[in-house]
Amino acid sequence: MTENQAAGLLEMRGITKYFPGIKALDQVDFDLERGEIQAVIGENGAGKSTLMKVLGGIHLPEMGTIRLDGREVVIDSVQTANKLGISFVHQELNLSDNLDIATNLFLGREPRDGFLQLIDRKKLYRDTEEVLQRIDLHCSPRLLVRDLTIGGQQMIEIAKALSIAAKILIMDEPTSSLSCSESERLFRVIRELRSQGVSIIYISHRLGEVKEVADRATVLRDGRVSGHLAKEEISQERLVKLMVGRDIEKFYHHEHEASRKPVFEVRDLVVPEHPKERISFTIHEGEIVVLAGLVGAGRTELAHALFGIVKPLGGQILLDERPIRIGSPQDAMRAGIILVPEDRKLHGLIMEMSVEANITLASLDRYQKMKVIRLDAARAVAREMVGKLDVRLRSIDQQVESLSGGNQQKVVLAKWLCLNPRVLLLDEPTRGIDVVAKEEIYRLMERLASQGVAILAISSEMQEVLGIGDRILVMHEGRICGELTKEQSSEEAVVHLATGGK
Amino acid sequence: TAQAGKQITIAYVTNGPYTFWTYAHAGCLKAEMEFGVKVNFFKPPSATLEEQKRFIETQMAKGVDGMAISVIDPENMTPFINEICAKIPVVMFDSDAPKSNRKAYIGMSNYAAGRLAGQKIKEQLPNGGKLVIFVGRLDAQNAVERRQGIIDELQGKPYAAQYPGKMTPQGRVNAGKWTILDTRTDGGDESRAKGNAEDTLVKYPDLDLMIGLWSYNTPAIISAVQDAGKQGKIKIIGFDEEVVVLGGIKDGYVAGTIVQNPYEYGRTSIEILYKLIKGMNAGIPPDKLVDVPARIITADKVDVFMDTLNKQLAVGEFFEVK
Amino acid sequence: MKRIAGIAVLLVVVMLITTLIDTTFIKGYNIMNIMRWSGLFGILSLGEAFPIMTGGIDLSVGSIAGLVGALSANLIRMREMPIALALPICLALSVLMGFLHGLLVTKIRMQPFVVTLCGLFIYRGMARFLMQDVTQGYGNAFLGLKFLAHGKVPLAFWPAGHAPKFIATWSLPMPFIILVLVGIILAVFLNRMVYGRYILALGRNEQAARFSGINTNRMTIVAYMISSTCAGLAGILFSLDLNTVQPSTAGNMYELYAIAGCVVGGVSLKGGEGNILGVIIGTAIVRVLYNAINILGIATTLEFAVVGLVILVGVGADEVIKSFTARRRIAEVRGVQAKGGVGTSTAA
Amino acid sequence: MKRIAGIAVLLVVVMLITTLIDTTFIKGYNIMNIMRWSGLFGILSLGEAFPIMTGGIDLSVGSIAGLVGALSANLIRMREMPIALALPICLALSVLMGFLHGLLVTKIRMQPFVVTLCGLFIYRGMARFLMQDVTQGYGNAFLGLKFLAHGKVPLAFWPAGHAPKFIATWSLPMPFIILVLVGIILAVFLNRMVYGRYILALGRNEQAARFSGINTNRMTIVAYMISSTCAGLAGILFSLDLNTVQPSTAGNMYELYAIAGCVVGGVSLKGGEGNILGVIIGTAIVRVLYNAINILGIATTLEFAVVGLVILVGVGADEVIKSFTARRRIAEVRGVQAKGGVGTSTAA
Ligand SMILES: Nc1ncnc2c1ncn2[C@@H]1O[C@H](COP(=O)(O)OP(=O)(O)OP(=O)(O)O)[C@@H](O)[C@H]1O
Ligand SMILES: Nc1ncnc2c1ncn2[C@@H]1O[C@H](COP(=O)(O)OP(=O)(O)OP(=O)(O)O)[C@@H](O)[C@H]1O
Ligand SMILES: [Mg+2]
Ligand SMILES: [Mg+2]
Repeated sequence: MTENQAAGLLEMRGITKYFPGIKALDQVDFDLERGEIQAVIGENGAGKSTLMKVLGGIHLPEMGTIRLDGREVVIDSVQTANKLGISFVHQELNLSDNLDIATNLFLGREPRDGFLQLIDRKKLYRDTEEVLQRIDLHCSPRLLVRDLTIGGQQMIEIAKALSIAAKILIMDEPTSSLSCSESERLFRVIRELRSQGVSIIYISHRLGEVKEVADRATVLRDGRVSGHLAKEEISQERLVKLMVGRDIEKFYHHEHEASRKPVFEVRDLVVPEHPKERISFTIHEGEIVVLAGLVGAGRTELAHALFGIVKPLGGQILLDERPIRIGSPQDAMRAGIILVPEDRKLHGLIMEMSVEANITLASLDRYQKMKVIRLDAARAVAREMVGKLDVRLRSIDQQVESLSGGNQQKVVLAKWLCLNPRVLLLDEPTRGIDVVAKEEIYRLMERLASQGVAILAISSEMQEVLGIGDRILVMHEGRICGELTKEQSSEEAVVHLATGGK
Repeated sequence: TAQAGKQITIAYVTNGPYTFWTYAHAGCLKAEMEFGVKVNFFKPPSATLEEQKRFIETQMAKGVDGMAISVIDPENMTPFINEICAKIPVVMFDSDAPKSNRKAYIGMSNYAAGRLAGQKIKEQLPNGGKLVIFVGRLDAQNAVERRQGIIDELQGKPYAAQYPGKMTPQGRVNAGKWTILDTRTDGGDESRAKGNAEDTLVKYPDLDLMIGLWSYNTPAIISAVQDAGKQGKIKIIGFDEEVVVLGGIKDGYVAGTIVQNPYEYGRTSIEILYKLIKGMNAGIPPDKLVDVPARIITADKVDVFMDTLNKQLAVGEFFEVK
Repeated sequence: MKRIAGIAVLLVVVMLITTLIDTTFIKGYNIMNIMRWSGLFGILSLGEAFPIMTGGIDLSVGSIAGLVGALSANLIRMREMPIALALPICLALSVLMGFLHGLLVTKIRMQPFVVTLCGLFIYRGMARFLMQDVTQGYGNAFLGLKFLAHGKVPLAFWPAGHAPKFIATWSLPMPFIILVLVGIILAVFLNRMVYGRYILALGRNEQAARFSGINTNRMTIVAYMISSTCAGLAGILFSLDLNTVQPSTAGNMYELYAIAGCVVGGVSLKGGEGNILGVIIGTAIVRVLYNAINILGIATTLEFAVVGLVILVGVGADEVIKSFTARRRIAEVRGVQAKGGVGTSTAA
Repeated sequence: MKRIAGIAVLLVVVMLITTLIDTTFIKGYNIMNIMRWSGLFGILSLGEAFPIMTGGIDLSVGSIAGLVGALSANLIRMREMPIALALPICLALSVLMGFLHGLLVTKIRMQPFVVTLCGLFIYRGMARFLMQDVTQGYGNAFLGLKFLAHGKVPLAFWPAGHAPKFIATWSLPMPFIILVLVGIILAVFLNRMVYGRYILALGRNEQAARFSGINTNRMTIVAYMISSTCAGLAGILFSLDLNTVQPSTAGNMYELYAIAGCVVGGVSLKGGEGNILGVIIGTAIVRVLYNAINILGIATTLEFAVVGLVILVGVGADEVIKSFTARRRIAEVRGVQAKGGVGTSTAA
């Protein structure tokens, strides 16, 4: 694995990183050349983010050297990394949402002038507009970041990284909340950057993307490099084989019969963000319906309304053909409606609590007697779910915070899937999850469906949209503007509807 | 000076939110009725100078005709007080600023009250003994004066009516036969006051006498002594007219309490100011000191005393002393 | 658990040092006093812990203790209300205040700091206004009621003067026993019942707790009610123990002591973390310190400085130790690896 | 901006009501007094705003004001140190205290509440110990120095008694002028220089700020230094104005007033939000309230209750209004989005 490269831009050698109780990186070598897009691939918890954080000055490795332009460097802080020309889009969002877009974009490198080094606001907002133009974002640079959806915020993060004239641009799952059209915009820009000589490290679990943009791929497994693939060699099968060490047969198979018995019906629902639109749809017993759309189409909002997080302004919800009132998540859960939220950091997990406490939090009522928790029962369920979803961890008492992003997402799923719902609402359920685990999750969804659960899955990943549903609903600006059966569905059809085409 | 017909308004400014001032308030109300004046009565909620000053300023803005003040820091506040004296007649009560241009001082100095307590200590411990002083804060003028009065009396310094202005440092003080082992402060916190009393009982098993300088100190001492089962073995002297203390005097385990006469502080201050404003003879002695003597209440006087208190309080709508 | 061990060590060290300098410290009477004070302040701290665990704070506990303490004395002695009526009224008032705080925090979404800061001012004003600044107390009567604050328990079962010597010097003061009872109830609530988890969860991440179907508003309100109820209870006990309640000062700064007890006891002010035993030990440390200062005859002027410094060093050391153990665990892993042990470490 | 308009309205309303009931309120002398107090407390609040904006808090400002105020009087009067030496020493000490707080918060990662709570205790103890509980003051001398606290500015340029009448009744007190100067400096720092943005950014999301290459530790330390320096400055001015510093009480509870000023002025205790003008108006509201209570002759026993209640209602109303305007903002944002922009929403 350690071929002697000629004058590469970056050489990382023998990087070893420990976390309390775990060795996250084990003698990893990594090379990057000028003007290439290199993908880093691996299962959840393989060490991709850790490796990048070492490069980005967030973690100091216990062992190993980093050479940049042939010179050995010690990257001991984010500032150092910035000075060396390394910029970073993190897997998790890192914005100060109380400030506006422009301030966030240029935080730490504001244009200043004059004797007092005051901020040159005019230039700041002008520059911001330019940057936003570049990735086709048309919004005011004065918008507060908290007014953006997750997808929007992710675009801002990306814009920020792109606007830094960097030598190396690290992107850790930049597209996990983006739909295909936003992803396309991103690819266009990074190709442009590559032609300007910028080197890009690209981490993603969407293997299709990897094939599309990457010039080369490095695969990590259990903290070690398990192989490199040149552009021509990149294929889903080979990547997966290197990731997990064995062949995986089949993806996105979906063959079961949904009955025609309506379980969950939404009639003329009005959500506060789009007070002019009325939303109606039905999900039948055992049916998996996918809700597709662009970032900000209003899918999350709809899911929140159905789960009682936000109060709808009007409309009716029927469960098993009887109208029900959902004023709060408790109401929803009592009725058997469950939402797996999109934002795991904000809505899904209590980061500082243990895996066990997180998994059992929503279902605690089942393991209690007179409100006293039966700990053994709770722990048993947590263990079972961890096994079922293949969450990689040391113990169920570990803090969720110390899991890798994908494994955190699995905990989110575990938390709600142990509830035996009647209606399951999933908002971007596989965000950040590796291909192999995704497969497991699809199986689980199918199993639930075959038990009669009605499932509504929100997804932005085209393959998923096309692969898992019996039916596809497409949303655009708060309205369900189209419905596609499995037979009608195609990438073009979905994109056409999602962008508002009639 | 007030025009005829307009009601005379007088500001009465005390130094803290203590029960003590309730009696002064009653005295003021009495004087209100007697002289047909209006009294703006003020107790600084947290006994700080800032609050006192703020109130005085607002009263000046409102244009009162006279003012009575129990000054928190006599020395440093003198310039400020003189600014007021330049505009309206001012008297002091309870705590004096002798160098200011005030028209009169009503009361007996806390220093003299301290001397009185010192005499009582001598009487209780004729053969000498060890005692500890308890007080809220030692940077409060009345605490400094009372404590100094006790020390000077025990050390046999010649009598003076006013605080001579030198404070004996904290810690152990020797005074002939008597030893003041320590002065413990509690910052105005009753629970600390009791804790201090308890801990002192532990630290000095051979203690003879405990004396509390602020009103809540003596109840705290009584409570601690009772808990330790040392009633009667340790002599207690207090200041002010707390109910528990008066009860203790009745029951015989408190030797006595030194009381001032806040009711008269109130009534007399208003009377003098009223007369000054009206241009009448206020009967102020040449040395400007209007004596309202402090007394020591002992078992023989306690019933009469409680009776008087209740009569005084009957003026306003205050709680009865039970 | 390590956390508790840490502060238990701190407590023992402070006690040991004091004893070595002056042995009167461990006299039965002194220890009993410390236990009584720990009982009184401990109840305050235990209550305070709950709003803090929800990520909030309760600055009003001192004022509530003052108001309720003054009121109970006032009702019972001045207004001659039967005890069986007066105490429930006082406690109900305490519960109500917490309920209001909780409502403002959850429904109007006001910040807990603001709500309870205003509470601090308002209840102090109420106490002063209702009592007309007149000191309240129970006089020399109501010995039965005062047993709650003064009673010493094993001693109470012997006819006067007949208790064995060791019990006479070591018996348990009632406030401590009440603290232990309150502690046990709250520990079950926090550690064994679902509510404890709900409170800890919402303290870390309220949104996530809400998405988990927890009625976060209700749990938050409950936390403030626990706090104010404990404050009221402590207020009554304080008034019985001290027998003088100055409406203007009673309970002043007690919120700071309550918070200090929590902080030393390992309750994180960020919310979501805390345990009952730690809070009790934390309170005891502060009380022992105050006692030690008196026993050792340290100038009272230095009192605050000593207490502040010990808390600072105690909590700071804990912080340092925490980051130390994290590093040690890394070292351990490296040790295992070096010995050629487990090759990989990510597997479940 | 809307926020400021809101509290400005509150301020005007309180002033108007008071004036309607009793016109002495708007007498020049009274207004000037209010301005002087607003100046003194406003400096405290302005400093306090910075730690709060970083998501922390500074509970020690009252004790610092007390300690530094006592020390300056002590050095200048008792120890007869030249003013030009004593004042810099006092200010340097203030800066140092903030620096220490910042260090403990950033390097040891202690919680700001704990660090500054301990500071509250320690500095109080230091003040009492260093002064031996003896009240400090400047006596009748040092009139030049006292000009800083007592001076009335346009008046100072006329020979005694010759100032035009309107100036004589309306001139500006020095503390207010100092407040305005400090306010301008801090406003430039907060709004026009990069540091303000850094503080606001890290107050909301420290990690994000750090990942943006901001030295978050340094900015946090600076925030605590601003706070303690303002507290020290205010302490000196307080001591000059009151001319009496009781080491055990001077500055007690001022941290609460400082925080109240910030909160009313729209500084969020969650961090990341705040503006200078708001804080000044917020402080002024509290001061006007205290003044109005006296002017209107409301029982002083009720003082605290009134202040608490008005703050509660003011902040509560603001919260309610905010949730209204938030909904309006969504509508505006929707407008932008309709033009085909990036996804937008409101945080729940
Ligand atoms: N702060 C931390 N403390 C302890 N362990 C950590 C920490 N961060 C990461 N780890 C562990 O290090 C290992 C590698 O994690 P890393 O985040 O690098 O994985 P990843 O390849 O990025 O996975 P994913 O695709 O899920 O994001 C995991 O086992 C994780 O649990
Ligand atoms: N950062 C955030 N904080 C809180 N809520 C958020 C955030 N981001 C998104 N939301 C939620 O998402 C909803 C709006 O998302 P919307 O439904 O418009 O987009 P979407 O179609 O799900 O697209 P996206 O993929 O960007 O989430 C809001 O109602 C809000 O509750
Ligand atoms: Mg990762
Ligand atoms: Mg979404």
